[in-house]
Amino acid sequence: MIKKIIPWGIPILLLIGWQLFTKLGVVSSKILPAPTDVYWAAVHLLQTGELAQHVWISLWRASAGFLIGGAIGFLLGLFNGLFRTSEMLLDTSVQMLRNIPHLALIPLVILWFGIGEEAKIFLVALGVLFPVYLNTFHGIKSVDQGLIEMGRMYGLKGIPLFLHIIFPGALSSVLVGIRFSLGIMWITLIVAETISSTSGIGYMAMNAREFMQMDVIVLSILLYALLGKLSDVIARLLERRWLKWHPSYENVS
Amino acid sequence: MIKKIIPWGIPILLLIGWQLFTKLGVVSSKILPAPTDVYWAAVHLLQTGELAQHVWISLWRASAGFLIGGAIGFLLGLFNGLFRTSEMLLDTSVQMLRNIPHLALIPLVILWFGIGEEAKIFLVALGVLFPVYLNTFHGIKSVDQGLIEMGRMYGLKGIPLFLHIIFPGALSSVLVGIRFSLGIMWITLIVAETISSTSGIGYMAMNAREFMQMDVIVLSILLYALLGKLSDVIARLLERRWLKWHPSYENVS
Amino acid sequence: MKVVKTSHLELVNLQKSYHPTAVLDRLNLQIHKGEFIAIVGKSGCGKSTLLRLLAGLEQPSGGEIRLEGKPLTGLNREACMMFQDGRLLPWKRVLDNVSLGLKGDHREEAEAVLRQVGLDHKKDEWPAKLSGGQKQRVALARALIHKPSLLLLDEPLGALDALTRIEMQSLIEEIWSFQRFTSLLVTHDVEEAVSLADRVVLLHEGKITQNIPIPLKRPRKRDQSTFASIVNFILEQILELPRAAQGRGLEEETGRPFHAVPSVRVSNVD
Amino acid sequence: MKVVKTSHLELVNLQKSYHPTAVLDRLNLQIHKGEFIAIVGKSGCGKSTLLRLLAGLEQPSGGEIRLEGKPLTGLNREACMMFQDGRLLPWKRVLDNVSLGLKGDHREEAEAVLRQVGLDHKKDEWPAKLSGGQKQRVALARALIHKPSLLLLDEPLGALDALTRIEMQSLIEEIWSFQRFTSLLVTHDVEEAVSLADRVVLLHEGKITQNIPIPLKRPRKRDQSTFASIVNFILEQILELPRAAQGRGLEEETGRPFHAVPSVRVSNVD
Amino acid sequence: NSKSTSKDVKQTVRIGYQKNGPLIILKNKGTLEKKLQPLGFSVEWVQFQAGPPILESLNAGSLDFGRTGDSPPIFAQAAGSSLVYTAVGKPKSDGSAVLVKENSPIRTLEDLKGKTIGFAKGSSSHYLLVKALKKAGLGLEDIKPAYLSPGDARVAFEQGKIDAWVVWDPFTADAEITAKARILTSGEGLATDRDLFLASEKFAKEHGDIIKIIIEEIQNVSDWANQHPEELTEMLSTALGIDKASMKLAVERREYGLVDLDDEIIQEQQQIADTFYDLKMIPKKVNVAEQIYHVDKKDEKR
Ligand SMILES: Nc1ncnc2c1ncn2[C@@H]1O[C@H](COP(=O)(O)OP(=O)(O)OP(=O)(O)O)[C@@H](O)[C@H]1O
Ligand SMILES: Nc1ncnc2c1ncn2[C@@H]1O[C@H](COP(=O)(O)OP(=O)(O)OP(=O)(O)O)[C@@H](O)[C@H]1O
Ligand SMILES: [Mg+2]
Ligand SMILES: [Mg+2]
Repeated sequence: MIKKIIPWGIPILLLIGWQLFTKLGVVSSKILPAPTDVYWAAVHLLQTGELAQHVWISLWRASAGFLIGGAIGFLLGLFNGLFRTSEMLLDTSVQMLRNIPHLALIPLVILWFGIGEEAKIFLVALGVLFPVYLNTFHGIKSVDQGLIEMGRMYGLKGIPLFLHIIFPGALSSVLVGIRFSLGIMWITLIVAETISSTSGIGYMAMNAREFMQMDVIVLSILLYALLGKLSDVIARLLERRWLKWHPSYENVS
Repeated sequence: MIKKIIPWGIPILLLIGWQLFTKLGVVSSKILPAPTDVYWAAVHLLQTGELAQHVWISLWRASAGFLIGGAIGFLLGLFNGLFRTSEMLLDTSVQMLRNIPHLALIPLVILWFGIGEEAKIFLVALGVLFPVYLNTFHGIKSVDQGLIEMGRMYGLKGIPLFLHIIFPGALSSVLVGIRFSLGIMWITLIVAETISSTSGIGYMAMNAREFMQMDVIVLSILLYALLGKLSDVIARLLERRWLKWHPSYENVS
Repeated sequence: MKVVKTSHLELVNLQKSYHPTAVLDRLNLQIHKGEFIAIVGKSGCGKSTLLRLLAGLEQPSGGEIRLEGKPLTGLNREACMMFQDGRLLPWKRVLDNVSLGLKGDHREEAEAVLRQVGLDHKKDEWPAKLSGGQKQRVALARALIHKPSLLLLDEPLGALDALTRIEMQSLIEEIWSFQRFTSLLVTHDVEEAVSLADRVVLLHEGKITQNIPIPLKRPRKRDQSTFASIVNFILEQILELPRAAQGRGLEEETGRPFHAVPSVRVSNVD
Repeated sequence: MKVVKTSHLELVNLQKSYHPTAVLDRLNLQIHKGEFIAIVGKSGCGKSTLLRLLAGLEQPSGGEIRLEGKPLTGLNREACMMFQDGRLLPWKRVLDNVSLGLKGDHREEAEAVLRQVGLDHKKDEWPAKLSGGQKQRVALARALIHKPSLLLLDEPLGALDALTRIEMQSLIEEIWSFQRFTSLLVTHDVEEAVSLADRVVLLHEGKITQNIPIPLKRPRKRDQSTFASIVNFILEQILELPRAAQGRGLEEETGRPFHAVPSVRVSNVD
Repeated sequence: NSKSTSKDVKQTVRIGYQKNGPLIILKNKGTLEKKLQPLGFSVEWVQFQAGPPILESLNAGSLDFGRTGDSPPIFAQAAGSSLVYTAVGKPKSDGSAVLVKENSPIRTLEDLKGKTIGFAKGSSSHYLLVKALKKAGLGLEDIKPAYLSPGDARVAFEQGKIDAWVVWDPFTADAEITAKARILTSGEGLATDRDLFLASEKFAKEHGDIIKIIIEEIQNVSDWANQHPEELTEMLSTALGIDKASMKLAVERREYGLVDLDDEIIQEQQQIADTFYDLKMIPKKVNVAEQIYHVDKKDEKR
């Protein structure tokens, strides 16, 4: 029981400190609203149904982009990890693309995809692709060569070799990539949703930023934090399920 | 020799295709400038010394932020990977912070750090922190427990245990984190350099976007790609140097 | 007077070197179909390397391996190897480790072979929870269930106690005599070599220095006097080698008479 | 008539179970300072578990271990263990693996011990490039250089050929007789146990079923007749156990006379 | 011009709007849709945070029509974008201002020398600041610029990270009312800060009739807005999330409506362009007159 509470200790302490800080008037509440103000903003947005709508549409964009980008990143990582030729051909290009900021790309994205949903999903997919790629690639590269040899000796090749040996061996690293890309997913969305949006958490946050609705800004930050925790919990559940053979993950709570 | 060229095959092919594409007028050069136009823009910016100045100041911000954020992320990852209590206390908080987009944070950053260099360096540090953290944490968690046991048996504890066993065991994963964070570093900079900047590549890119200077936009994208490749080359050199015992990294070119 | 048998495997001037040092130096050996060969030799003399070459996991630096007359290139699909270090998949339970690579449902078969190696009660454990010898027996079970036409065993019983060891030896012999695959067994236990093999090959400094047929009937009994004298003869060879072979070529070895066990014909490197 | 020696280690009702199954069941044993104990037993009987308990790497489920009278909690800082699976650091070259954990400059010492295990020519190799037996010898070298007051060896010579094995045995004996640390050696080779140990402890189904002092003088010769008869006696005990111990408690074992080697006094579990 | 009149072909006109200005009023009133429906046109409203991305989208062909402030089109023109000016709003210089804190020692424009001043780069405030400084005999090089979007600048302003802030309504009004800001100078006599309505050249060429209707409707909602300040205040303060009191002030000091795109207006816009050229913010001189699309004269031409 107590173990379930401890991880929340620091967030809760911060919250209390913040409430005191603002209510004592150290900064103007116009600039940094108190948690209670944020709470009321949330209640208000919930009642009008706006919040649910924003979260919902963002979730849709996020998952579409995540699935596309994650799949491509995973496959690329796979091929480049498995085949030297493909690594030689593609790795340099991927590494070059990796560093291009989404924000700088927006003009080109508008050119290619217009200003509709495709553009947003493309950006999310692009953002998600690289962490998945990099960690898959690394995971596959570090699978014990001895085990692969063994599998080949026992008649595994192609897909069975991959399913039984390479994938499970790379899994813990792939999961790190997924975990990270779940974060990048939300971060990208805020950029994607600045392209001509009227909905989504990113829109909500950026709009609030333009019009300095500090309570909404803080609300959206908290929302991101919660979503972060949520995707982390999911990733951990997967880890617990898939890595139960691994002594280090055995007792992860 | 040929092996050195192949990785550049796709980028070069793209470049040629793009030049043909634009010069044949399939897209108007107002929308997408030809590589040669971009080249001239680069030459122009180089001659005025602007480009060097932008790159230089960005490099400075990037490295300051990278060092600070990388160090914090590494230490956090270390402690959370090594000590259950610290993991319990901090991991949830870090995972929550991880997902907050920089863009949404800008109002708060201005609140805390003002509009000077500190704000920019803080943002870069924040961006760099998480990939380093996550991969260090994962790396340490996946160090072979048997080797740690062995080390303790042979009288290692504390820092020597870390230096001789835990760190080398986690290194390949840490390097993935560093590689990734080098990318995030540039990506964050474009956001950081929208806060009241008059210099830096991010400023150059966003400024070009506001003023629709497509040649400069494309130039900055290329610049990011090159910087990406550069940091990748550095990471690979480190890998070759530090992981030469690892059969999978042995023949990496 | 040699009986003409089909030659399953043939090593022709086989060489392997890891950059500066030569590990195997122009080996020549013929192995017949269904034959059981034991390979003995000092630690680091190249036994595992030889098996890896036969499995096609390494490419020779010179010479070649002929598999039914055809030179071996790439992985040897007929072979199955039990590695010196076990190599169980940590993410598969014992039973799944054993049935790895089998097509179709082989659950019962896998359970049966696990029972034979005495580990049916561990079938749902993770490998990380097994003892050293248990891991080795799982690896052995996995090699035995595969019914290859060439079985390569690299010190399969190194971590087992005397009793379990003898049980496993009879298991291997039983399965072999039933299926008649060609077998190569690397072992450091000369008794084991003599009790299982048709021929014992002695590897020393990259060369085959002895190639001793074991003419004993099966099942072999360790308390037979011939058994003991063959074991002693081979041990002597091994113990003598460091002094004997130094500076001396293989040619000089060739004519050496077999004093200790006169009833046993010795064919040297063929 | 027992000579009163300082008792270095004492197991008192030591128990260890991995969730459903009990591995070690109320062990009692006294080990004197400087004594050399060999532990034999079937694969999976808990030998490694016992060593891990003594090293403080596992905590007992019941009973306790007393180290010079004080109960052991946490890591045993006096002990040094050679693990069954070697555990070389893949990122350190052989020499650095050997000198791991030593304070100060021990390069020469490490080179000397590597020479003793016959691996000075491999001192700058990565462990991944060593053969199975070479890895084991590096791990042995590492354990021997540390000069602990309690040395735990878990099948240190399992992957070695007969000749190298004997060389390593004399090396261990030599270093032990010089430094007089307390030694526990797990082995599946009864001859090895008899040639090295002051006492051989037989573990079976979680209990100590035999505790046999070896009264032979050192250096021991394998061709002595007493040597052979002790080995045979122990082997017999092991071979008989599966039948004999089933359903029978330790109490019934206690009174068993030692037929095969009458000149040897047997003290059972003390 | 048969294309736009044929009723069987379903077509859409894509309009980019921001959360302030007449277009959002037009969207909320829903009158444009009614007017265009008989012509076989439907309307797609696309919201943007700022002017430049609207022009970006116009240029890329993702939009047909949009509104921005006075400066962004100049940059677009300098970049060779093929857009045309179709209509111009009335001046709203009362709402644009240089703000300082109530108790700030800055009393005159001359006091701005050496101070840190926040404004959005390339926006109408940028131009206003240049003009204000010029009036005091200063140049941009005499102050420390802090390029910030309105929301970020507000935080910096309240925290005292910038000494002065150049911004437009409703930010000006909100700062005056809730952040104790003092107007150092408004845009009066310095810059007009008009709304500009732009269309892509292609759309203007093909669908002049549609543009004409849109502009008529903008004029209509502007008239409505001028007559119904309370309703407008209500509408905008919900849309922007800004205090009603602030919004009221902003609404009251602004007059909605369009003016003729005559030579005087073109000259005014050309002056902004030349100022930015002199500041080296655009690489080449632009000629505003080249890109003017005259709705009314169009029928006569054909
Ligand atoms: N971590 C663990 N979790 C569960 N069971 C374990 C664990 N470690 C060992 N065991 C079980 O405990 C028993 C004793 O293991 P141990 O490693 O001590 O055997 P051993 O005597 O060293 O055998 P061997 O000679 O084969 O190495 C085995 O049955 C093993 O499966
Ligand atoms: N990948 C490698 N790179 C370099 N040298 C190697 C490599 N693999 C093996 N060697 C060397 O080749 C020699 C033979 O190794 P091998 O593993 O075949 O020995 P072995 O006969 O199996 O010994 P053991 O009985 O100890 O297992 C050893 O000296 C070893 O150090
Ligand atoms: Mg070997
Ligand atoms: Mg063991």
